[in-house]
Amino acid sequence: MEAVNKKVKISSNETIESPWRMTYRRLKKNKLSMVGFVILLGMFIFSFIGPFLSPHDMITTNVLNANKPPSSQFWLGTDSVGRDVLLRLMLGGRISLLVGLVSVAISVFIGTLVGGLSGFYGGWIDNVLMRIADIFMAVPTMPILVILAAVMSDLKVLPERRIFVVMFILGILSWAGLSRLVRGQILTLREQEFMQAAEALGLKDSRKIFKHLIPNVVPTIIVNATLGIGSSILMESALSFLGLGVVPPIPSWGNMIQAVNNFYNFQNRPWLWIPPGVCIFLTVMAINLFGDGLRDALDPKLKR
Amino acid sequence: MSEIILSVRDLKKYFPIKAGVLQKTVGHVKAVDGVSFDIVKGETLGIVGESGCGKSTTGRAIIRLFEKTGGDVYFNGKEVHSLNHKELRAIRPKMQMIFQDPYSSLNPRMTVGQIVGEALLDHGIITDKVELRKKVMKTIEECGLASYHIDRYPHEFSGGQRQRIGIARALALDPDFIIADEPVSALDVSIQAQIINLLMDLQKERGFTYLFISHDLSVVEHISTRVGVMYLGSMVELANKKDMYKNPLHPYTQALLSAAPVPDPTAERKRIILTGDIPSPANPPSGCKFHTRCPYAMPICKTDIPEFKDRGNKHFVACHLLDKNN
Amino acid sequence: MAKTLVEFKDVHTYFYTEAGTVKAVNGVSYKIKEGETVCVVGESGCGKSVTALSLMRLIAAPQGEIVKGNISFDGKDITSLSEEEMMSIRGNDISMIFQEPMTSLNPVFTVGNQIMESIMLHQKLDKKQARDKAIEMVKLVGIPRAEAIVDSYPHELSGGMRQRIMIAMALSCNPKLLIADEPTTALDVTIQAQILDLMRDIKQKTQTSIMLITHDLGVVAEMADYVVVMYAGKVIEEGPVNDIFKNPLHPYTRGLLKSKPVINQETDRLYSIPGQVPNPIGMKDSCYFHERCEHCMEICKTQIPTIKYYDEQHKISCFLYDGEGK
Amino acid sequence: QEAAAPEQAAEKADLTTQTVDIHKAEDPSKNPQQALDRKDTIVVGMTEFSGKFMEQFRQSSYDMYVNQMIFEQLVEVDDEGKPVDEGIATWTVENDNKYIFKLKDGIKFSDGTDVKAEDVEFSYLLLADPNYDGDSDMSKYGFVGFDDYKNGSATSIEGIKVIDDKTIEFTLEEPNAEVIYFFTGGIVPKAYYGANYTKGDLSSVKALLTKPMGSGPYKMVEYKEGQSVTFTANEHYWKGQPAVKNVIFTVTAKSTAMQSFLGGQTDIEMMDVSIENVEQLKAAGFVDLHRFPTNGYGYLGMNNALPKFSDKRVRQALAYALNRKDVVEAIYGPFGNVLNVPQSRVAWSYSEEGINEYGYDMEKAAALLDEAGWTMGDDGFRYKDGEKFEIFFTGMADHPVLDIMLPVMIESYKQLGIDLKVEYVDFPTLTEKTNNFSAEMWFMAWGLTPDPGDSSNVYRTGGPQNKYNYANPKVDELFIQGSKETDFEKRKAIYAEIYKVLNDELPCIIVYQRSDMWAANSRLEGFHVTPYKEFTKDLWKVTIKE
Amino acid sequence: MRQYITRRVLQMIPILLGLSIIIFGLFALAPGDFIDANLSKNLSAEKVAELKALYGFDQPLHIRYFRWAGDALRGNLGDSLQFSKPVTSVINDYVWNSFILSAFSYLLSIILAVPIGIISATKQYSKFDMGATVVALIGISMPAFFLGLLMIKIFAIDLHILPVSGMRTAGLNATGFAAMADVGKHLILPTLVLAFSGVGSLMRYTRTSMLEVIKQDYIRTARAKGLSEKTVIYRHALRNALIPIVTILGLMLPGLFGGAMITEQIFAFPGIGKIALGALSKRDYPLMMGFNMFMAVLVLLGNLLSDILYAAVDPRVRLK
Ligand SMILES: Nc1ncnc2c1ncn2[C@@H]1O[C@H](COP(=O)(O)OP(=O)(O)OP(=O)(O)O)[C@@H](O)[C@H]1O
Ligand SMILES: Nc1ncnc2c1ncn2[C@@H]1O[C@H](COP(=O)(O)OP(=O)(O)OP(=O)(O)O)[C@@H](O)[C@H]1O
Ligand SMILES: [Mg+2]
Ligand SMILES: [Mg+2]
Ligand code: NI
Repeated sequence: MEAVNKKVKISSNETIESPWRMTYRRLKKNKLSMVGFVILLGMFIFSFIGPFLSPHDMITTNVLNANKPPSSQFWLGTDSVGRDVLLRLMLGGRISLLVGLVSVAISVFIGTLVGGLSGFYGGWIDNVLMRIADIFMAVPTMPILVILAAVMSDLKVLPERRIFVVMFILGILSWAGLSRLVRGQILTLREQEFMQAAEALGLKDSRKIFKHLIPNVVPTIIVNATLGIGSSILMESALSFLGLGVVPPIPSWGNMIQAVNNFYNFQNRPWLWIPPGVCIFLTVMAINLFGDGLRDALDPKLKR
Repeated sequence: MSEIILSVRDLKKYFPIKAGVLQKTVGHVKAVDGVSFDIVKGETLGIVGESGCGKSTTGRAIIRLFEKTGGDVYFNGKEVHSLNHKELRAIRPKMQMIFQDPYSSLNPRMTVGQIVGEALLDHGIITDKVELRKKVMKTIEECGLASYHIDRYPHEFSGGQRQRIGIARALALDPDFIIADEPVSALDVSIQAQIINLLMDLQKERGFTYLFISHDLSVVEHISTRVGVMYLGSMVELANKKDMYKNPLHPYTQALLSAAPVPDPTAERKRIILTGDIPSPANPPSGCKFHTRCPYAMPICKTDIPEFKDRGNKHFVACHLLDKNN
Repeated sequence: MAKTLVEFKDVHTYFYTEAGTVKAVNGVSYKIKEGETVCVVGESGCGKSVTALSLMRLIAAPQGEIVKGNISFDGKDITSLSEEEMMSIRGNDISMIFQEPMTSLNPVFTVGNQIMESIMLHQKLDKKQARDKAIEMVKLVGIPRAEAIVDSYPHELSGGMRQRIMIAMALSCNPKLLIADEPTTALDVTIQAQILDLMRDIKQKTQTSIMLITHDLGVVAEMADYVVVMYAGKVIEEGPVNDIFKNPLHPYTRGLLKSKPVINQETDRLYSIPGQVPNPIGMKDSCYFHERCEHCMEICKTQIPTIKYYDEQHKISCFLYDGEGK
Repeated sequence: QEAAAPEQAAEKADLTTQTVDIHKAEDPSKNPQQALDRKDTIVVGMTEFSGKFMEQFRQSSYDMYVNQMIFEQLVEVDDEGKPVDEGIATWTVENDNKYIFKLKDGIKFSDGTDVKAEDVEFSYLLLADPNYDGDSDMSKYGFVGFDDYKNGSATSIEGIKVIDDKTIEFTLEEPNAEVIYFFTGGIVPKAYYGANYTKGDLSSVKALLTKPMGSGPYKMVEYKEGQSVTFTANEHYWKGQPAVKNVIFTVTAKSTAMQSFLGGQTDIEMMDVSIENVEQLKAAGFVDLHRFPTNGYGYLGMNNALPKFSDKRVRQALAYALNRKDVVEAIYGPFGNVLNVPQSRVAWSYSEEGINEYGYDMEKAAALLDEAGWTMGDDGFRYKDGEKFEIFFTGMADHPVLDIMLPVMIESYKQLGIDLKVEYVDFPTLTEKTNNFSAEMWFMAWGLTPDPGDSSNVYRTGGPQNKYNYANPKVDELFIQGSKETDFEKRKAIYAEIYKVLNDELPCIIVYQRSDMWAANSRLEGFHVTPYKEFTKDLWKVTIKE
Repeated sequence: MRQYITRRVLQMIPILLGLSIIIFGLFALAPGDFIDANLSKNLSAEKVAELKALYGFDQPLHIRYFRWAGDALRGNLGDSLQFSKPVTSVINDYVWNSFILSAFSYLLSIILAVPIGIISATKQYSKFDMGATVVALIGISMPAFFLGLLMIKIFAIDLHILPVSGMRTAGLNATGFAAMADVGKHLILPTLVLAFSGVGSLMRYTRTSMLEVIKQDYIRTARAKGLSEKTVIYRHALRNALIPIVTILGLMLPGLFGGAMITEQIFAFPGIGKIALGALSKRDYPLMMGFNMFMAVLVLLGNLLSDILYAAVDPRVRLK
């Protein structure tokens, strides 16, 4: 009888920690992820607050001052119409950071959702969802973007907003790969015994998917997101030839690094492309470090 | 007559055997091959039997973790396998299972608190976080874990502790009926005793009904009201606990009882040694499935399937030997 | 007198977790002699498996670590061997049957494959021979249709079958030491008897030592030459099997023996040791059992008892016997 | 090393008096070994080929270079773009509407057969085939009987008559000054291309597109899709054996063309003209540079039908406010010029008479806008009838000119009180937008032919390429006159008048004429190129110096 | 299984049909057509109308589609407008070059990425792991054109050991082995560039999924058997970590034939990627249609392949 009647005592000052807080606390302990976080934060400050501190402005051009190497007036030199590279770098970060995050967030959201549903339910739902994913993968993105550019042009959408629409659409178009990754892993996870246990408890499907299965796929999702942010920052610039990148006078990192496309710049004007290259790399690196930290924080077996 | 809570009729579960690159089905493992029994509310039916004879499969088929191949399962009068998704979800909390494998049945990324408490949350039984945590703590303590275990992950526990998490998970829901698939085999005797006492206390207090699968004959004897013996996918003997242990009728049951280890290093052991090939559930022997190993096998055993019938006092046995005598 | 094969000397194995350091094994010393079966019993979670894993040097890094003490095997100090040297010992000189048969088998390889692997590695057989040997081993552990079973995947087998696969794997290479971590919990008594016979056979034939971790006192009674009782990371009592069963000294050991239900002995309620295992994190200097002990004295709350000889062979760690032993 | 300032980098050559500026290699000893090792082969770098190796069907200019190696035409043009009889025929004109061509002697296709009048007829009949889908538009010249052939059942065109093996007559319904340039199309052997040809089914001809045969100095040996075209000397060439036996046109990447040239992998390549490129090539020491004005101009188009652009003062203001000189300087350094008339400064019809230069003048621009009723608002933007002066500019991304001009435009127009909003689309989208007049302002470039009459399509009312919605009856009338006048001096005067009107009314703002530049390895002797004469014309004379 | 494959293959038919409609619609909706894209001043309005009629651009969309679909069913994908050649032969001209390039670079990235990912996982947070991660991230954040130029500068210009661009040396009349060696030399740089960005992502996926697996109990069992660390990792762990890798490989299949636009451009490599891009910017409808349908088939096949491989890799996966 002892065991049954034993009083349950919860000391009153015990705080209940939510999983989020716990993750956060663990993240804080992980040095690398904090380094990543600080870099990322720095990038945001650099991009969103930095421009206010610059003596230069984005619009003024000075052809005579074009392509000047770094000097005390222009810390990172000037571009082909004499604008300050540093200022453009800061402003470019706004677009690139937002664009990377927005499109990745969308594609991760849809990809995880679809992959989760598909892998969990299997059967015809899986079949239908995966065939839809197939279709999304098989439909060429370029013509869609060309059409999009034309439609936005006809509707006179403000040019500086278009890039976000594009990234939104890209996010919507690019979830299919992740959904297959998620589904693939869930296919094996759902056969494990703990899922039978969850079934026996009569849990809601949503709980089974999002509390039981998805957390086990989170590492893959994190990798996908990290890779995605890097590539969408670069993608933004690749889109420009379709007329979908940023428009002047707005800069973006992807756009700035295009300067390297000219061999002469590549060899002789490193100040044009090294700074955006470094920024992109640091951002991707930071997100990756942060992602790794998050992964570890979420991994119950790896805490020390 | 008391109320029948679970009624299993001729339950069958076959697994396809796949072979080759193209995974063609080449045969079936008849894991459960026509099992019938009733369980009365408030009783404990113990099931023993050779390993691999289909005990777990029976349990899983009952709560529909496997789709049955044939037969019916009535829970509180409803056929479990014909319920739709929603109805099934609704009866799940009333019918719980404690899993045999204590590790793989726990999600490695959830803490004990989440594992034990989530069903309560999910079914809307308890919604308040603090309340829930209290309830979870109470439950895990009842099951012999400590309240400080609540925020740990399964891999940090020993095998026995994990098993208790599984038990707590099932008990937290206050089900009417629990299938306990070897719930105590991984526990040390003291905890085992504690859990068994707990199960029995709960049964007394709340009228739980158990289907108790175990290899430990002494435990089964202690907890059960009736005991069923399975062999190769079928029930060969089903009787009142006392009848079964005092007067086992089926040769397999007799062998089983004789093999039980006694916790006394000096005790004398007289085991019935079963000889002969162990048959395969993919290709079960004709007639009485036990005839290949039965010390008393007769010609008829090879050809005719013995009838599973009442040999008096609700003692069901499927054996030709008894038919002869009668 | 037989030679000592394994000696644990003041082994400490800790796990560093968020909540704090779990002193899973906290100063364990005992010996296993050649050709001897040592049974380790104790409360679930008391560190039996971790002791065994320490011997295999398979403690999950980086959270787990052998922090102190040494373990000698066959004259070598395990804790200071290189990884390569360990590799040649594992599976060959020492083999281990793990507690969780489901998660311990690789889900993507057929069980035959997994058995063959160590045969091929340590016995230098070719694929064909290894397969034959694997089938033979599977038959030996009493699984029907061995030829087909070797081609099945772990998830297609019942709990008991998986466990027997683990056993087959461990026995296939004639080790000097067999560590069996609850090898028969999922097995029915007939199979269990068969497996125990098998182990005894092997022991007799090849002078294999066996470290048997189990909860089943019946098994202990049948198999053990020597018994080690652990509690909360420490050895609290050890001695030859007869001494332990006939004259258990430690209150915990006594409780254990009392808890076990015995066939055909009706009891209303099983005895269980009251209370909980203390939290292994931040344990105070005291007898770890004192909170649950009927004979608790003042000294028990303030000092850790040390293990001492009670008579020639029987060792005990309890203040009750201070002065009694020698 | 540092980019030298434009002033030091290159002296500015006046290309109005001289068509080609040649810079000779200063240190030929720097010639890379890889080039020196090629004793009997010239490698020319190109961007891409479509494989339409027949003048009748070709679209890209790179295909054109290939075609010019292989095919020859009745009429050639000189450095100013005037027709001369250096082609395979001489001609006489009767009544201003009948052209009689006499094939010169000894002209053979590369298979050794003679070039005959029927080959000439065949070459032109292809253009009249009902299913002909090439660019050439034969209908506009008014050949007698053209319609009967194209849309009727005639088996030949009445106006194209083979007199004998060497003589062929082309008759027009009325005189046309432009038709003489139509005879600069390549002549193909009928026996080869026409073997399986029936009117209306060009498939057998198209099947031979990648296996061309003509009478030019070289014949094609091999075409590797996307990689190279290999030629070898045509031993039957009527002007004599080409000096270098093998020529290879190889595909290079735009971004690394310079590198493969400097490394000696190519001998000849057209290079983008920029200060940096010129400097690099000069520094290499072994490169001959041939630079000349491009046949074309870049312009800012405006939809004149839009209220904001309908007033010519507004258009003029926009021209004044754009510092074209600085922009052109920034893009092309000394190698580009601000242009004010839609014709190449080296063309025979070029005239600057009475032309307003629209020099950079913000005050004048502001005054013009004020005059036009666009008054400055408090927010720094101009308003008229409550409407803000806002321009949606449609451009193509990654355009070297826009990359520099747009930031400048945005800045200047903002100063002027105009909000210039930029959007980018891809090229076909831009053309479609201009086609249906939904673009407000855009940037494009036109290529030019020696014939000034082709501007009519662009500037006459309702002209197919008049996307500015520009309409001026006087201009229309002058274009008609120009196309009928066969006397070159008189024609020139007519076009000078047109240019004056356009310069004043500014249907579009012409921005610049840039330069083309061919780099040739100095080991090649006799390389010759002019604006109207591709390098291929005289390639057969080129020799390789030891 | 056979049934599953048959069913999936059969399902491809309606999907491809649907896709063809979608893709056709997209191309038709894209502003501008072949004639706009090849803007020439000489074209009169009548001539433009005539050409549009010749190409069938004046027909209503559904008629155009059915005409295309009808021909396609008979294996005729039409003629490329740009090349005046059957689409199939245009694709055939270029796709194999791309295939060779992609095949080599995929091979290279798999050979590099999987082991690096594994070592990174087994030695998490070691110097090797950090180094590999940094290199992988550089690969991810570095645009292909940049990397291409860098390689060209180092190997072709400064060191003069490899050609700048193209696929064959112009004017080299080599045959047989020498010709192959020549192509091989041209392939090295583009292969490296392509592989470099591929390695990064594949390596990251391998690393993550290995990290999950190596903590499992069965890895402990494998070690307990005395297997060498290599066997434990490469046999026992890798096999369990393969699911995401297999997915990625399935997703890579279309890329094997789809060409790499930017890399091809930088190296003037005669691949299909450049052609496909050109087809879009020139609005060469038949070529775009043909190429994209070809890609669509590959996408479907790639995904089918990975689905089939799942079952082979992990017997617990049940395909239905
Ligand atoms: N990876 C780990 N991280 C943290 N704690 C651990 C870990 N593994 C084991 N422990 C702890 O170590 C203690 C001893 O565990 P061990 O597995 O040795 O118990 P056991 O005696 O084998 O019990 P059982 O009989 O139930 O299997 C337990 O308290 C357990 O919680
Ligand atoms: N998913 C499956 N696929 C194929 N065969 C299976 C599957 N699950 C179980 N089996 C087979 O069904 C039979 C019965 O298995 P079950 O797990 O019910 O045995 P059990 O009586 O619980 O045994 P144990 O006491 O060992 O747990 C076994 O022969 C097993 O091989
Ligand atoms: Mg079972
Ligand atoms: Mg254990
Ligand atoms: Ni000069």
